[in-house]
Amino acid sequence: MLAERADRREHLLRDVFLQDIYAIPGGEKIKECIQCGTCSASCPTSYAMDYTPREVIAAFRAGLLDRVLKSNTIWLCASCYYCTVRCPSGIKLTDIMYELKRLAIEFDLAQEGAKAPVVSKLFVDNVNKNGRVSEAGLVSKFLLKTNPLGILKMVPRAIKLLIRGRMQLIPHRIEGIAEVEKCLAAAASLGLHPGPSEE
Amino acid sequence: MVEKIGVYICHCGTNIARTVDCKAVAGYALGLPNVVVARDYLYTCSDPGQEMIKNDIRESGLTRVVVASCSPLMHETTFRRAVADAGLNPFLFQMANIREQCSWISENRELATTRAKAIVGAAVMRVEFNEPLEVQKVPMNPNVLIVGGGIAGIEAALQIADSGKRVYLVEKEPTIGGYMARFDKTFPTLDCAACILTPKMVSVGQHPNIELLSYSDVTDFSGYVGNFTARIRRRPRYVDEEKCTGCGQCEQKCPLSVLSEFDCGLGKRKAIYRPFPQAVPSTPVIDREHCLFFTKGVCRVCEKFCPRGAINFEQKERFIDVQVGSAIIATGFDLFDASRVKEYGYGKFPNVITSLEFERLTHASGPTVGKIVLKNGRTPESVAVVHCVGSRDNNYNEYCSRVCCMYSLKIAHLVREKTDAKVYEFYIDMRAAGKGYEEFYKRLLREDVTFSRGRVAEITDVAQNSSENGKLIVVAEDTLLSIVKRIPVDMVILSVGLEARRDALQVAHIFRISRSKDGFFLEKHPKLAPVSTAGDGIFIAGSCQGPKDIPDSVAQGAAAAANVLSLIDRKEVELEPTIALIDEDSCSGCKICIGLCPYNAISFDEPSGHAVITGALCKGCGVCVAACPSGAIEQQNFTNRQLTAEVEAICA
Amino acid sequence: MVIGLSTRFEPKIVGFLCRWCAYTGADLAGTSRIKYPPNVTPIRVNCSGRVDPTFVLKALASGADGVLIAGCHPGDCHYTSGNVKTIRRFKLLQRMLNQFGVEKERVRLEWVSASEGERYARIVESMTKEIRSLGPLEWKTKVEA
Amino acid sequence: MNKAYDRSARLVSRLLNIDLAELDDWNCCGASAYISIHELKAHLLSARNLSIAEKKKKDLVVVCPACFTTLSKTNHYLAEDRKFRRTISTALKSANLEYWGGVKVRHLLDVIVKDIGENEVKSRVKRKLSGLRVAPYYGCQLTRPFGEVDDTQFPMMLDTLLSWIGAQPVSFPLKAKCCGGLLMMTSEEVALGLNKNLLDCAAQNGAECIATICPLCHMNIETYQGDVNKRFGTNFHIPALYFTQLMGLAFGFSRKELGIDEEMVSSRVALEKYLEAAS
Repeated sequence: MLAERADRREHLLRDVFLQDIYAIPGGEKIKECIQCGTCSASCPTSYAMDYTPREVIAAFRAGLLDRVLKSNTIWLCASCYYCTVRCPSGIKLTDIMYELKRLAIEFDLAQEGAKAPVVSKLFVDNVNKNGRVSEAGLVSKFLLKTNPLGILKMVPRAIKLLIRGRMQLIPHRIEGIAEVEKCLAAAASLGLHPGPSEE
Repeated sequence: MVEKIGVYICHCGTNIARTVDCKAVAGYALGLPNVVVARDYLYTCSDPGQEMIKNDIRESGLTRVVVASCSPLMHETTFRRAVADAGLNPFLFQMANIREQCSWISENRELATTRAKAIVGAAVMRVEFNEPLEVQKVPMNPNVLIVGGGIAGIEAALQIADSGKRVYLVEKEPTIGGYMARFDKTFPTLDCAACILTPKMVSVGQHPNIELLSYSDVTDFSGYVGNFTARIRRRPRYVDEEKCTGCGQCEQKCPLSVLSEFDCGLGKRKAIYRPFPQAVPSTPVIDREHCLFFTKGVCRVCEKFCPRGAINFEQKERFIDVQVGSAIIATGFDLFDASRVKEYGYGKFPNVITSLEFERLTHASGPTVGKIVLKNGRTPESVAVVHCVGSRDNNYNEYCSRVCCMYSLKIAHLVREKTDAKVYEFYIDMRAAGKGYEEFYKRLLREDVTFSRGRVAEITDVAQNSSENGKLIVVAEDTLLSIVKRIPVDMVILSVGLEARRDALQVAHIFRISRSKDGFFLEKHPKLAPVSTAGDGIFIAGSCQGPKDIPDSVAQGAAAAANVLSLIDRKEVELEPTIALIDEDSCSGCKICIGLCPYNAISFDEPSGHAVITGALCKGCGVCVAACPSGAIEQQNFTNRQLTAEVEAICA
Repeated sequence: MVIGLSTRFEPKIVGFLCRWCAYTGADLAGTSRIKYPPNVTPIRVNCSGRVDPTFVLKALASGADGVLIAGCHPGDCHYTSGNVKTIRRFKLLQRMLNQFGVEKERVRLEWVSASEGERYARIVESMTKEIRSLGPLEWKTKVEA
Repeated sequence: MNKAYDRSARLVSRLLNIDLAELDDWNCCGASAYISIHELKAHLLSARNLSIAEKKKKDLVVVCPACFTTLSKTNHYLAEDRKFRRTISTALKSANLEYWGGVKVRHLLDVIVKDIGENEVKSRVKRKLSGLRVAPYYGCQLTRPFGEVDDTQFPMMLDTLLSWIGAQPVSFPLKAKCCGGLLMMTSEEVALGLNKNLLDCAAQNGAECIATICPLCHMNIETYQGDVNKRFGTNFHIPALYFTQLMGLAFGFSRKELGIDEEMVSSRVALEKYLEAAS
């Protein structure tokens, strides 16, 4: 039973993953991975990852996507695009990492205590509400959620930044926020995933 | 007379029958005007298939035949011959291609069958207007042009010359020998390249049937199979090949040293030089760019010391025309420019070198007399060999260069043999398909080379700890362990891939050869005609067709030679009679066609006031036919009537 | 008759392919089992320069919805420059078709080398799609009327 | 965005006659943190900005490489993918917006180096930063993934610009490596390590300061320098300055105008001697 359910979820994950990846121009290149490891060795953070970027594709091939989604790998991607520009098969690894992050959030698979999804969600809320990000708001909310004590540690730095005029306390809301809201609502109605090119 | 047409629909096993309803197409054909026989058959090109057609011709008195099967490039000749065997003129046969351009491109049986009917219909309507034609036969000139004096060209030249035919061997460089002359050892046997190559080079130089035209290139190639004319540019050596004995006095006395191209700039040569001591011909050349006489108007030392008076500063570039019946193009390859992979630091880090530079380093008569040393003269304590540089990479060349895995193993072996260095091989996949190759790989595994599976991501000199200080750090994932390794080494050897020569496009234009997507020359058929090209009488051999190792290049050289000799033995060649003809009565004498003909085959006959086509010069492009405002020109087997019939049948 | 086929308009396209490049390229598409719509029926000629504009008009007038002329890339012509002559001729032809009110998408001149099977397939595909959206040519009612 | 960058970029641009007008009511571009929640929405945020710029018939100049990449990516996808184009325009339409793909996205550095050029920049220099050894730091997203601006791994643009204003760009092999800024809040340990590598490399090559082109890199390198020192027992003191601040100095603006004394790793020592020597 359990195995069956896991199997079903893997299928679902795989379907959504492929649909989204193929929607990226050149996304189908993921099929051409030759497992050479250029991505892993180009990655500045792979040493800290549970699975190297190369293994992410290997896991996808082996039908073990959910293992990757639960790992710390995707949250350590710093979007530096080194893997993407060096990949000899033209695979857009960074975009794949973004997609995996989205999947992990959507299917609620992110590791317990992983901070990155929290930041991303706060960031999105912030932007959706104001159209822009307020750094101070973001940081303080983040710390409240993940590490309330950390706020105390941050105070001296924040004060320094404030004194130097480098931090804005009151968030600015853009005038066209209604416009933004309409666009985003329309996007939601158009489906979460852009879907593959037809024809 | 009413024509009797026979139509044969081939199943080609399931190749056609899987997507085309062959029975239905045959049924459809039988309903077409003048079709008296229509059959479908499993393999029409087989003996029984051909017999069936012959029988029908004899017994049903067929006057026209249509076979719907594969591309005419595959079997047109086969069926023409069969038809001729049964007494019908071969040009009364028409082929319809329902495989390559029909059954293989579609999954939809209905659409493919409809399409097949259209194709067959067009052929049936056209064949009605086919006319009996006579194949033109012209004598085959037995002389052969070979372009490129690497191992493939050398092999071809010797095979042909040994059979008593005359060979013109054109080589761009001052000496023949190609890349092989620059290698130290050859894999997997580790025999010395020079030991097996130089005897062949000497044979070429001495062969009475080979005219070696080195330091030369072909600038124009015209004519048709059996009768080509090659224009060859002979660059001035400033040394008389007839007088020179190759004693080498001039080289010794020349006061000016420059970097040697043959040694990849690692060693020096003189301004008058032979690329290497065993060069063939042994006549040196003067490098005009550097020679003090040419640059400053002084010196002439070589002239003074030449015991034979062979130096001639007055030599000029000259052109010669040679008549040949066939040609073999064996122009070889270029090495991938390693500096394009910026993250490998070639050109930036002195001790990152290419595999060819390593060959020169380890070569007994190379710049270091065979010592493997760093730029500072010290012997390396650790060496990394990096596979797939520029190969298997969408950013550069997508294909596998085929030879690098094996030569990389050879490099590892030589380093292990000559130094105490630790050797690392970074590979993606070990490709050791070849006789004795896998065994060679095993041997290297036994020789304690460290193999690391994973492509190198970068080579850097930014140290992260003291063990990396002053070293080149090779960064790669060990994909078998999923660990990213940083390996500090003294020397990195980049196993650069092979690519089409920079001048391949130019050569392709001169010889009218097509090129494949990767820029290499395109063979007529990848499996069945690997050394032929689309142009009759023009063959290719060696790495100009795609990366090859020495055994394969030699095999191709010999194969091309066999093709050429078989052509020559026929004594005459048949030319397609698809030439243009002018109907003198309709010609208005407007002369439009004359300027259009690329072969100067059309002239104007003043007395009669109309244009005349010289059949032997016409190649049958049909440009004049389409251009003639009075419709006075027709192309045999591509008449307006025939083509219009096809158009009408398709559109009906 | 197959139900379903009749609902979608399948354009009829005549293809003039030069034997050295385009025809060989089209063969390669087949050998590589690349799939594309079977709407172009090929006629093999030695050179695209053989294609008399009247063939094109004849095809359109006889019921074709489009015509594809495909030859070697400029500079690659087996007959040195036949395709250059095709270019010139094609420009005149386009002007003429324009006057007749024939959409320019219906008649195309394309270069396909012997190694460009994929390219040939994509050309046929896009051409079929374009003409399908234009609908049938109906020369008799549109042009001759 | 950081005020010092904002102010110095405006000052320098005005002097070079680059007609910069702040995009009316711009919104967040939808960069990395956003795109990892919802890709399409991120592109829509980006598209709204592009649409506003298009209405004004202007190119969109940004000073943040992450914005640059996100906006460029939207442009690329719009050009390459018909379905994507349709989806975006439908969503934009619901807010009475439209975008036809006609806006060029540029980074200010690229505009200054390629459009304004050597002569113009040099002619504005009032005090050459002669001898100031600067590590030119590009970070990731100016040249990756598209590589349209400069080499994806070894860009030279900033080196060139620094030499125009008299400074001496030092060899800086890690110039386009990741600083870890994006991870500072979420994986501090990893981020500090990357930061340390950069500082190490700059120090090894004798840099007196690091020139930056990205607000996030900038913030990371200098605000967390103390944390790096604490964590690794190092003693780095390498101020980071925006390239526009360095230009501004060379063009004769005051430190105050350029917000130079606002940084947490003081640049006073590094700059003093050159400025005094120059004046």
